[in-house]
Formats: sequence, structure tokens, C-alpha cells
Amino acid sequence: MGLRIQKEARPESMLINMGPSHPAMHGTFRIMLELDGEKILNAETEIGYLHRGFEKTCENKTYFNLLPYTDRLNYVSPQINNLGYAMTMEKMLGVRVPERAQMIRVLMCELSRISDHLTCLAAMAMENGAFTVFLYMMKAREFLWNVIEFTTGSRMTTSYIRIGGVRADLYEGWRDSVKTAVCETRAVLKDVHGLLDRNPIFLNRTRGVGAISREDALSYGWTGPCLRSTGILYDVRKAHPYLLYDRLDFDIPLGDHGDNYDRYKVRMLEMEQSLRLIEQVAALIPDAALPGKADEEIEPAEAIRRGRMSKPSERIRLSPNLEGSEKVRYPKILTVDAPVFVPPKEDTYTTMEGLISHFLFFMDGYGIRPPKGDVYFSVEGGNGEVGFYIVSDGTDRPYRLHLRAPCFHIVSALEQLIRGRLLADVIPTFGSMNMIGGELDR
Amino acid sequence: MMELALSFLVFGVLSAVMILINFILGPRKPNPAREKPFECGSPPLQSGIGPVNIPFFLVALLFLLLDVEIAFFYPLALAFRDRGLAGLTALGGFVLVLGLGIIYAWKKGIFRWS
Amino acid sequence: MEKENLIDEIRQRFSAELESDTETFGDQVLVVRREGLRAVMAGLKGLPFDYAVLLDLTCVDFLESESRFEMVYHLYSLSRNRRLRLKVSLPGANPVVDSFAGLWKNADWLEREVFDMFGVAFAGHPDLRRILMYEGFEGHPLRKSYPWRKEQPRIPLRD
Amino acid sequence: MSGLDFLTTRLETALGWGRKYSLFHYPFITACCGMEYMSAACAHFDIDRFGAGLTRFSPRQADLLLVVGTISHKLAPVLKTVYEQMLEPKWVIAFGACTVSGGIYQNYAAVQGIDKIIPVDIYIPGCPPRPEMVLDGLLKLQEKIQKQPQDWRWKKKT
Repeated sequence: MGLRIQKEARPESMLINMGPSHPAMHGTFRIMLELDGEKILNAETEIGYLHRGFEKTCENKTYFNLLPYTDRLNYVSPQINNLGYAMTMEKMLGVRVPERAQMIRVLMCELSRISDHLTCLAAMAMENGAFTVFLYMMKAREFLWNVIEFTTGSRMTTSYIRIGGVRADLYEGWRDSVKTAVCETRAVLKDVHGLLDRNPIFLNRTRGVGAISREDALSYGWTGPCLRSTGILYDVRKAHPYLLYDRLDFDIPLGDHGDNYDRYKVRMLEMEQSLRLIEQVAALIPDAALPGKADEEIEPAEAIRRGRMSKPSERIRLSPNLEGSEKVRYPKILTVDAPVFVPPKEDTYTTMEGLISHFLFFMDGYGIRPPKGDVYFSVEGGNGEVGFYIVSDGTDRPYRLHLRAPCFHIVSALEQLIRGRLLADVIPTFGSMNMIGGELDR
Repeated sequence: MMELALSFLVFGVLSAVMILINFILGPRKPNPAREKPFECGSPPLQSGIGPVNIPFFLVALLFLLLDVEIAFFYPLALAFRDRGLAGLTALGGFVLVLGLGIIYAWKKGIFRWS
Repeated sequence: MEKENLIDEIRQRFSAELESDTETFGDQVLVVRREGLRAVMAGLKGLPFDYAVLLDLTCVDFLESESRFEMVYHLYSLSRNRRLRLKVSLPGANPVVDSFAGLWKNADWLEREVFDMFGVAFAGHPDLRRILMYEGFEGHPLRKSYPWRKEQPRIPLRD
Repeated sequence: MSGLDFLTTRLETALGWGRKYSLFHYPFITACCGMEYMSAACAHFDIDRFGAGLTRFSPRQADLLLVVGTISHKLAPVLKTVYEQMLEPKWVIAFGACTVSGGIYQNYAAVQGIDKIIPVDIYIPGCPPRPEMVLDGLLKLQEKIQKQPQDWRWKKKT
């Protein structure tokens, strides 16, 4: 292979692959190193090992069907990608989302952000030898995922945030499971602060290693915790407030040198802020009007049979996986504006209009058809600004959908950060960048 | 005398079995790819390993030296009770000499990779 | 500077290169002629406008229209907290556009990705190679003419 | 059954028992299922309870190849090389829908199931599979190892 590094390499230096299938390379990233002993003379990175044709696949799916693909982009904080895609479509369709759905969205996204930072720091600490931190953080992440799983039904790939709202309402016992998740995470964060903050080994491996100047960070298009570690204040939640972030108070931690230790520090402090946000939003969300145990519930088939004559008055017992999207709670969690409205199941079973509009929504060629034109909208993801650029030509399939992947820009600076350093410095530098294959190669 | 020979016999056979069991019971399927070096799955960039740098040799020698030193601690620790003070001074001298060696190497900076 | 007179300033400064400037869904869009693109980019990165960050760079393939490819640049000015979208249309035959790897360092990889996915060449790019696909891959997958499921396996597959 | 047959069947069950409870796995992690693998391997759902906890990051020391996450065509030769460099006896688990059948990525980039590249023993469906499904898949593999005819050096190839 005519690789650049093979052409430029000096004859006596050693050429080594830190290849795709490497524990610290998250399985999909390859660094070719030209070594003089332990010193790195030259490095070349190769990506694309997890290129799954996301943008081409989206051009052949309808707007509604491609939501699950957005979960698998930054699969460590999937709900933030959902949010980015859903809000881009809402900006294009001009749809207003109900208040309660916005609060649930902020809660879910902050939970995802914490699990993103937890996974990144766990992997970085484990690769530097702190295996206990990895086990502690995975334990904390289990509690966060419990809340997400009880609400959305899946631990990770949830497709929960839909265009126009959320899929289902919060379940009954959500307040105390959020409370346990928050205090468990706080306990783990306290432990990790004790374990790593003044740990000489961790400090020697990360302080002053992989430092980047502010001009370089901006020139490489860095955003998110990595940019804030160099001291530049740019957070999409503050710069272009969306959802309720302008009403909630949280501050943005900043580093000063832009090295690995600051990236670790900024992520740890950002988790504190996200915990504060979760508590504020949990206080804001009112208790939903529970459908309550009606005296008599009938099966859907029975309701349809009765529905032929007159609209049945009894309540319909829905299947368990529709729990949370009953008719009485429906307007609070999903918008009623025309182009994105899917009627609740009770209407679909019993009324003619519900059945037709439901069928029409999912029929090929109908569904969500935004006006012609292109739109760009971005949200603050775990790694930085996750932006969706959608070009629509009026049909129900996007003509072009492009994702602005934050870690594509962050990782493009890796070659410059590790040139001239020792071989062991590659691991903490790459770990603190939090490269996610799904988002990098799309 | 008898139990010494017996213990050598038992432990010898046991360790031989544990070492050779792989050789006896492991299936053999020759595979050309297995001869190539493992480079994280990607094709190796250069064939063969070039000359290795000097600092690697220094660190290797130092390690060998100290490993042997630790190997000498073991019999001394066994025979320590009846040797008393004389044993302690012998051990102290031995450790002192090698300790000086390490401090000298440290100050000369063979661990600091220039 | 207020939003309006910033756009007027840009319009008046680069009147020769600008074809049109519209506003779709609340985003400011400038359509620039291909020849004047380098001047506009350098000017926007410069001080009065201070668009220091190249947020995103991508390409859209309009198969039907005669100027087939359309490059889309998103710039962001940190001090003014403003976003700007620039569009340049390229012919379908052999699309070439100036490379901005000199102005912004992330343009290097972004342009390599657009070259890999669309086949748009970038004049002056330091190392224009495929970035996402592998060597033996012919064609550019994100073009509308490339079929969605046409696999080109790299090693013989067992059926 | 002659004496020799009795001995060899006893040896095979002993070998099967030994091999099934000491699986060293090589986690070939690429995509989202890796997050679920982390949960399955860590304290909460602990894969170590079944003897497969020790992760070996070199194919020379691993006898179970755990392929986790989407395998794209660019990664196919890497997977094939790692599989061939593993020592006998070796087994492969396909973890997640993308490894089983290409999952939701039916396009030019993803390999439609890793049995197009290497022989697979156990398929774990799910996108991503829950940790309990992963442990269930591991138990099924252990059953398979116990029941399959063992291979050893002096065995007369029938």
C-alpha cells in the first residue's frame, strides 16, 4: 500500500501499526507510527473502518424511518443524536413541541451526556492502568441506563425522541430511580476524584501531554469538552439555547492548558453540571395525569367490534409496549401540529379519521414531507457540536442528510498532537479525545 | 533423604505433566497466517525488525541483574533464622552494592528517554 | 455589528463574487461564484468578520441540474456568535474547487472525505487520498449514480 | 466398548469440561455493541461467573473470538487475519445483529454477516443484545464445546 508514512520513513526507524483491532483504539482506528526507539518521529492515522454508509442509507429511508439510524451515530449518548435530528426536522417543519416533552427531552439528554462522559473517562482510565475506575464508572452507568430503560424500553438504542415530541411519558416510579441514579453517580464521581485527581501516575501520564493551543484548536474546528479544555467558552446550549437550557442555570467548566488532564477535568466537572441540570428538570416536571385504573377495560378487538355501531365509551387495554402513550397523556408528549401528528392508538382502533390519518402517515410517499430547501441545526453532544444538515426536495425522503460529527474534527488533530512524543503518550491522548467510530466514520 | 527424593519425584512429575500437557493434547493445524507477526490485524509495514535502540539493552541488563538479585534473596530468607546477625550483614552488603548500581544508573539517566 | 449591517458589509465588500444571498429557515445563505471563492473565504476569515471556525464542509449531488455538485461550507464566528452558510455550484464533468487546507486545518480531512464520497477534486490539497473507503474501491458511493447496495468486497467472501 | 474407547471418551469429556470453563476471549469490538459488551463484562452482569472473564488482547492467547459490532468491508481482512492467527481449538461468537446478518446496514459498506468471512459457532441476535442474552449465548457455546468431539494431537483422524 502506497502509504504516506512508508514513503517518508527513514530506513533505520521502526514502522509499527497501532491497528484497528487494538484495545485502546476502540476497535476502528489505525495509527501507523514511525518510531526511533520509544520516540514517535512520524504518525499517520487511518479511519473509515466503521464506515457503514449512514448518509447513503438515509437518502433511501423516509424521515420517520431513519430515526433508529441516528441512535447508532454517537452510540454512547444516543438520545442527543435523536434530539439533534428531531429538532432539525422541527425547525424545518416549524413544529412546536409541548412543554412536558421538552422537559423530558432535557432530562434524557443530560442522562445520556453523563453516560457518554462516564464511558469515555472509564476507557481512558482503564487504558492508563486504572481498572478500578473503569469498574466504578460502569456500575454508575448501569444506574443511569436503568432510568433510560424503564422509560424508553431499551438501554442504549432508544429512538425515544421523535420528531414533534417523545414516544412515551415517564413511568410511575421515575422520580426515585432518577434520585438513586444521581446519588450513585455522585458517589462514584467522588471516588474517582479521590482516585485520579492527584494520582502521580495519572498526572505524569496526562499533565502536559497532548496539549493543543487555542488557535490550533479553533483551526481544527474543535468543539465541546475538548475545545473548552483549552479555555475557549463555546457551548451550543449557551451560544444558541434550545429546549429549556436558557431557563435552567448551569455553568460551563473551562480548562486552561488544553492537555489531557484538562480534558479529563472538564468532563468530570461537566458531569457535575449535568447532575445539577437533571435535578432542576426533575423538579420542574409536574406529575402526569395518570390514566388511572378504569373500572372496565376492553380488548382492542372487542373495541373495534363495538366501534362499528357507536364509539365505545370504555377504555381500551393497550399492549404493554404502548404504555405511556395513552390518549389521555398524549397531547402532553407529542405535538398535535399536522405534518408530524400520529393519532393515538385508541383513535386508530375506533374512529375512521384516526385510522385514515394513521395509515396515511405511514404510507409510502405521504408521511412527513417538509418543504423544499435545506436547513442546518446543531445541539451540544457528548463530544461537541452535533449538527444535522438536511436538504429536502419535498418528497418524504431526505435528498441529502449530512452529519457534522464533532469527533471527526477532534481526531484530525491527533497526528500533530503525538508527533515527537513518546509511544506511551498516544494512549491517554487518544483516550481523552473520546473517538466514537459510529460518529467518526458515519 | 528419602522424603527429599520423594518430593523431587512428585513435584518433578507434576511440573513435567503441566508443561507437556499442552504439547500432548494441543491439536496441530498448521496455518501460514500464524507465522506472520500480529500487527493488530493490519498488514505489517516493514518485513523483519530493524536494529533495536541502545537504551532497550541497558534496561534489559539492569532488569536481569536485579532479577537474579531477588532470586538470591529466597535461599537467604530460608536460612535466615539460624544465621542471625551475620546473615543480616551479608544480605545488607549484597543489597547495598546492587542498590548503588541502581542509583548510579538512575542518575546517569538511562530511564529518561532523551 | 448588528445582524443586518453585517450582511450588508459582506454584500458590499464581496459584491463581485456573490451571486445571491437569501435566508432559508432562519439561516443566512450566500451563493458564491467558484472563481471568487478563495477571496471570499480569506476575507471572511479575516478580522472584520472573524469567521474563525470552519464548522462543516460537505457536498450535495443534484443529478438532474446541469451544475451537478454544490459545495456547502458552514462558517462560525466565535466572537459574534453567528453562523453563515456558503454555497458554490460545480460542473458535473470534472468538479474542481480550491482547497482551504491552508486556512483551516480541519479542511484537510473534510475535503478528503468529500473527494472520497463525491469525487470532487481540490486544487492545492496537500494529500488528496481516500479517507473512508479502501484502496480497491472504484466509484464514489454518495453520488446519486452509485447504487445503494453495490458491494465491492475486499477479500473473497465465503457464501 | 474396548478399554481404549472407554479411555478416549473419558478423555474427551475431561477435555470438553476443561476447555469450556476456561475460555479466554479476544474482544474484537468495533461499534455500539461494544457498550453492551462493557456492561456484560463488568461487575453488574459479570461474564467472569462463567469462566470467560479474562480478556486476552492477542489472538495467540485467546481461544474464543468475540466479534462485537458492525464489520465493514474495510475491516473484513483485519477480522480474517485475526481469526487465522488464533490458535486451535478456537470458537467464534457473533455478537449483535450486525455480525449475524448485517443488521440495519444493508448497503455498500457493511458485510452482511461475518459468516461470509469466518466460520461462526454461536449467533447472538439483538441490536444490541441485552447482557443476559450475551451470557445465554456463552452458556450455549459451553454446551456446544462439551458435546462436540474434542480434537487432540494423537487422535486417529477417522
